[in-house]
Amino acid sequence: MITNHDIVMIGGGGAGLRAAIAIAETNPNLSIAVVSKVYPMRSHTVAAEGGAAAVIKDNDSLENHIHDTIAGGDWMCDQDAVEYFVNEAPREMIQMEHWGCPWSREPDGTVAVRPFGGMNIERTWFAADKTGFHMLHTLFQTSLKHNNITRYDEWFATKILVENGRCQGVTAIELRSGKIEVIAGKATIMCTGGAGRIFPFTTNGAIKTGDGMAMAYRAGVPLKDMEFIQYHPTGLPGTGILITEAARGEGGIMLNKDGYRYLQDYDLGKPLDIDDPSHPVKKSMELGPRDRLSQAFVAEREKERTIPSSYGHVVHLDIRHLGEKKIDKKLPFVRELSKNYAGIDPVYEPIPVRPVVHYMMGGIDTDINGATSLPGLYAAGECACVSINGANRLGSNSLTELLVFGARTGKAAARFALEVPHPDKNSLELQTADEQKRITRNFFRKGRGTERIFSLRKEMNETMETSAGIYRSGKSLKETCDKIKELKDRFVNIDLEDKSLNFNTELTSALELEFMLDVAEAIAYSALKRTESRGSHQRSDFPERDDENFLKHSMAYQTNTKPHIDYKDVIITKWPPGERVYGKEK
Amino acid sequence: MGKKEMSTYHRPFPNTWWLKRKPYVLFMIRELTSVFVAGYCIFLLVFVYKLTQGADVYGNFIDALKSPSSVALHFIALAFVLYHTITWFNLTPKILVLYKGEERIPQGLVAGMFYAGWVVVSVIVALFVLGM
Amino acid sequence: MAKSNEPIWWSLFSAGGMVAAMILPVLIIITGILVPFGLVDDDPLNFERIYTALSQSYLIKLILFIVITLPLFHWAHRFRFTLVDVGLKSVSTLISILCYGGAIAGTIIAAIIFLRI
Amino acid sequence: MAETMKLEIFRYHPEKDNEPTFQTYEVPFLEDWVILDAINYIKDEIDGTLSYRWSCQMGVCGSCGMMINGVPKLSCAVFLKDYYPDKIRVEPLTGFPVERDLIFQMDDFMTKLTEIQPYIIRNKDEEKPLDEGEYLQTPAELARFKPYSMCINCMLCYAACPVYALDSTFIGPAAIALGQRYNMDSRDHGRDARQELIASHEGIWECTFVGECSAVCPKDVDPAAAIQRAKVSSTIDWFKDVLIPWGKKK
Ligand SMILES: Cc1cc2nc3c(=O)[nH]c(=O)nc-3n(C[C@H](O)[C@H](O)[C@H](O)COP(=O)(O)OP(=O)(O)OC[C@H]3O[C@@H](n4cnc5c(N)ncnc54)[C@H](O)[C@@H]3O)c2cc1C
Ligand code: SF4
Ligand code: F3S
Ligand code: FES
Repeated sequence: MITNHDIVMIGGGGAGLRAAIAIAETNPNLSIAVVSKVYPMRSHTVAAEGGAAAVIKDNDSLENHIHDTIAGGDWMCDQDAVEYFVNEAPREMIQMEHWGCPWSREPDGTVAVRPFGGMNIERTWFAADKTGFHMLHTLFQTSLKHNNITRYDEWFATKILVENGRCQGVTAIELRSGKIEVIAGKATIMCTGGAGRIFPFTTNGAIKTGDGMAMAYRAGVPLKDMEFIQYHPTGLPGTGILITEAARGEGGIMLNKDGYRYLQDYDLGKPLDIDDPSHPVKKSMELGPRDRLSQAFVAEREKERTIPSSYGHVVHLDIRHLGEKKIDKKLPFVRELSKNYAGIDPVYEPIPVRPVVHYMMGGIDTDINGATSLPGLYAAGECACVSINGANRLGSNSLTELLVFGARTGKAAARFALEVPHPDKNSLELQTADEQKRITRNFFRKGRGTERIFSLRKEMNETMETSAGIYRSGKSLKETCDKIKELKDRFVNIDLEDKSLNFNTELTSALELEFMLDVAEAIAYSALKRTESRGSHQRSDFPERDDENFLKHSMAYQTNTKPHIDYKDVIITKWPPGERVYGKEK
Repeated sequence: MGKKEMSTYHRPFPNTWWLKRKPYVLFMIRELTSVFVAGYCIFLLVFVYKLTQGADVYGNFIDALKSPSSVALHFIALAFVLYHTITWFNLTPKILVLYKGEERIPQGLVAGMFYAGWVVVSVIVALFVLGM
Repeated sequence: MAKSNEPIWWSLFSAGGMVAAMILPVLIIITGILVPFGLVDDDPLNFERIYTALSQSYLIKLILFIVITLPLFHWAHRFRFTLVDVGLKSVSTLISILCYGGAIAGTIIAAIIFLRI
Repeated sequence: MAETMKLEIFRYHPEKDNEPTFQTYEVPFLEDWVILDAINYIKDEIDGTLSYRWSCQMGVCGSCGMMINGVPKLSCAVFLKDYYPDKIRVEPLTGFPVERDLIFQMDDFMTKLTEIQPYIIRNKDEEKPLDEGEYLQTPAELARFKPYSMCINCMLCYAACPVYALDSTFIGPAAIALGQRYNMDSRDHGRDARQELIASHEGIWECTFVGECSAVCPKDVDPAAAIQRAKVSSTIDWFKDVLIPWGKKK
């Protein structure tokens, strides 16, 4: 079976839906498909809490936002992309407002903004502390208005189809029936989100397994800057559930086992008293960027000033001084989550937290239009790397990125779709038959072996945590490269207990594991080759930033053996590399 | 959307569903209070009818109120009607969702208003029927 | 989608429910406990007293009429759905006719009786 | 293994079974495990053929609704310790056809959600250009619809509503609450458009106010209240129409 559309979105999260609506609005005659392995409103955008950045208030300026973003990214951002992003952000956020997003408001009815880490002024729009949830549902519900959007809910894409030198769609499994079909499109946009599940301890949901990155990688498209992985400094131990940065934006403080605000020891400025009207000071202390805060945790741990818990060491995030009323109004979800999953009420007790894998700065290499090196293939959202996040994303830039580049990529893909001929039906069907055979051969043949998905996944998680954590070293990265090779070899012997078609979640877990191994490989090799420290990539054996050799994007290409790592210049327009300063400005 | 109908399993939903969980049982009791409400209204109607039949007939009727069966029926009816009253007032805040600025007026307060009104009305009715 | 006539039944149901909740308990206490057990002075329900009250005041008559008839509609609506909920959906039209018909009949009878006072 | 616990799980496989069966698994008992952790343990370590939905593990994606001892719950938000040491019975949400094991089919809801038009509808001439900025909305105006916007589409309310189980033509709690969410938004003019469905028999009038939808809702959306309030406003509409027919618009 083959179904034809003009544009196919793989992913129904924030990026995919924004792209779909952008196309539907610009050209109601185009047929749009949104393919998603879960119902769109289950996409992990739903979990984002803190907010989305865009300049809207008079005391702020675009220039400020640009500078914060570039410095936050340790000068690894492409500056043309950042400039476009910051300029377009307010429009996109207002568009969300017009679609009904329940932004929190000031008494006069204008949207409210809050401070966020690494930003020099409050510019983060929020809907209490369920911003991603409200944005995703607003987008999803708005998409229902357009009847030229066809949804493929619970369809799992497995492969990008390339024919005649261009991407012509994907093969996908309809989960309920188990059948494999072609969803053909003149243009295809990957919006499959991040890959946090490669790591054992992450804020990411079960679906964030890097599928789109791996599919593009296999289709010959490079993955860019994969070594940059963001640890969020405040996750709940055990579950990895995120306690949003907004908790610190509202004035929460970080304490070590002695109740000391240890961040002052790490070049992040001097603490102000919590009663001081100027607390919290932007871009200082608790409002420093995430990479620096997570690194500070590791240092505290080494000094044995952290607090042991049943899930490793923690520090305390204290928001008690905000008082019950403010917590309930601005951070109700933080309270709900702490009560349910940590068994403490943050109104009365500090919250135990530790750094947790949160976000992939890298992803499918695209230009400023979201186009990849493969004609007809586009990417947007967390799976893509345009790159505005550089070596360290600033909190609350990502949700805005979904909108800005979701829309732009959607429009670019639509233009492309209007120019190319229809898909090559026959060869796509042949390719699908091959994919069908591959899956049957790899997973359904009897007596393949004895490897279990679970144990391979666990070993992958462990090796990634040891080598690609907050601090890395050449030695451990090399071991991990070998380990991943080994796991890939062993993957061939994986044996599924479930040989059936309908909703075979064991099969999808296996396919996801296969995707993750590819992405993990790209991460480990890119990290190994980058012999400098920058942003979230900290090499204990190369502690300095090295602009001369590494002010460049890493580009990982898949080959038959190990990945090939190449480099591409960072686009610098007006903001030459400088020192990242926190806690000292002004 | 190309979604083929496939064999799904439809679980039976027995007509005795309301016995399966306590909230459902309570719901059913709440619904059945209406029978006692109507029953008592018919009693009132008979009461008025007897009034139109003259003092003797009416007098016999009032005497019959003292019979144990009448008293027993009244007690049962009272239990159900009180259950009706309580559940009814407790649900009022779901219908009357009131705000003061940003804050929702607490549900207990809304229900409380009805309870207070109930007391007042009851006293007035009692005074009116019994006294004056 | 046909415009529904439920609002009429639902508002009668609600009004009846409110009247029943507010007024019936105290009346039951009077006719079922206070009077039979002689807990009140004299005999408040004596013929003279009640008859004069009703025959001389249209207002009292009207109030009593409403107290009797509205709860009938409360019953009709609730009971109709109770029957549907326990699985009689297939005969729901018949149920509606019987329930609301019953309440209307009760109202007409009440009207006739009240007019005779 | 120290302490353990038993889970009795509903199994149904469309290719093989005509009738569902129950399968009992023994899992370790851990103080801080939610039921979803136990089910993931089964999938990973005991039986790879068990199918169910989950993702966020933090009660916000709405995938993991199941009947836990007959009560609809988010399996990532209830703890084993609340049931220990008794056996826990896990079934797919009631009221929906079962696709496989704990996976129920929610196509019906998706259709209804679309029909209720859950998006801002504005009078043609009143759309404000983006350059003119946001629509003003005071915190008080926001508070009016905010609770109804918290719905995660988890379907627990449908599973709790006997009216829906008896007759799936009923639009049901969450869809109506989402309709009301937009009706009460100060930026919206779409009430009349939505009213046709909401005020129909299948809309609000089938609801007998069982109220369990609100009792099980994990996000305090209170769909029962949304429905009853819609009954009031639809009734007001109806009387306006009947009593002052000349006042009708259009
Ligand atoms: C807990 C948490 C809190 C966060 N808070 C913030 C915040 O406050 N501010 C901020 O700016 N950012 C935040 N982020 C980051 C941000 O939320 C994410 O980067 C962003 O939501 C990613 O959106 P997306 O559309 O790219 O992907 P997702 O929302 O993850 O969507 C991916 C989509 O792809 C589909 N998909 C994936 N693989 C396949 C496949 N093989 N076949 C078919 N479909 C597939 C999925 O079904 C899904 O629909 C947070 C992230 C997390 C995890
Ligand atoms: S109303 Fe509540 S129970 Fe129903 S789907 Fe929404 S969140 Fe779930
Ligand atoms: S449980 Fe069902 S009957 Fe109404 S109040 Fe809720 S929808
Ligand atoms: S897994 Fe997302 S709500 Fe339970």
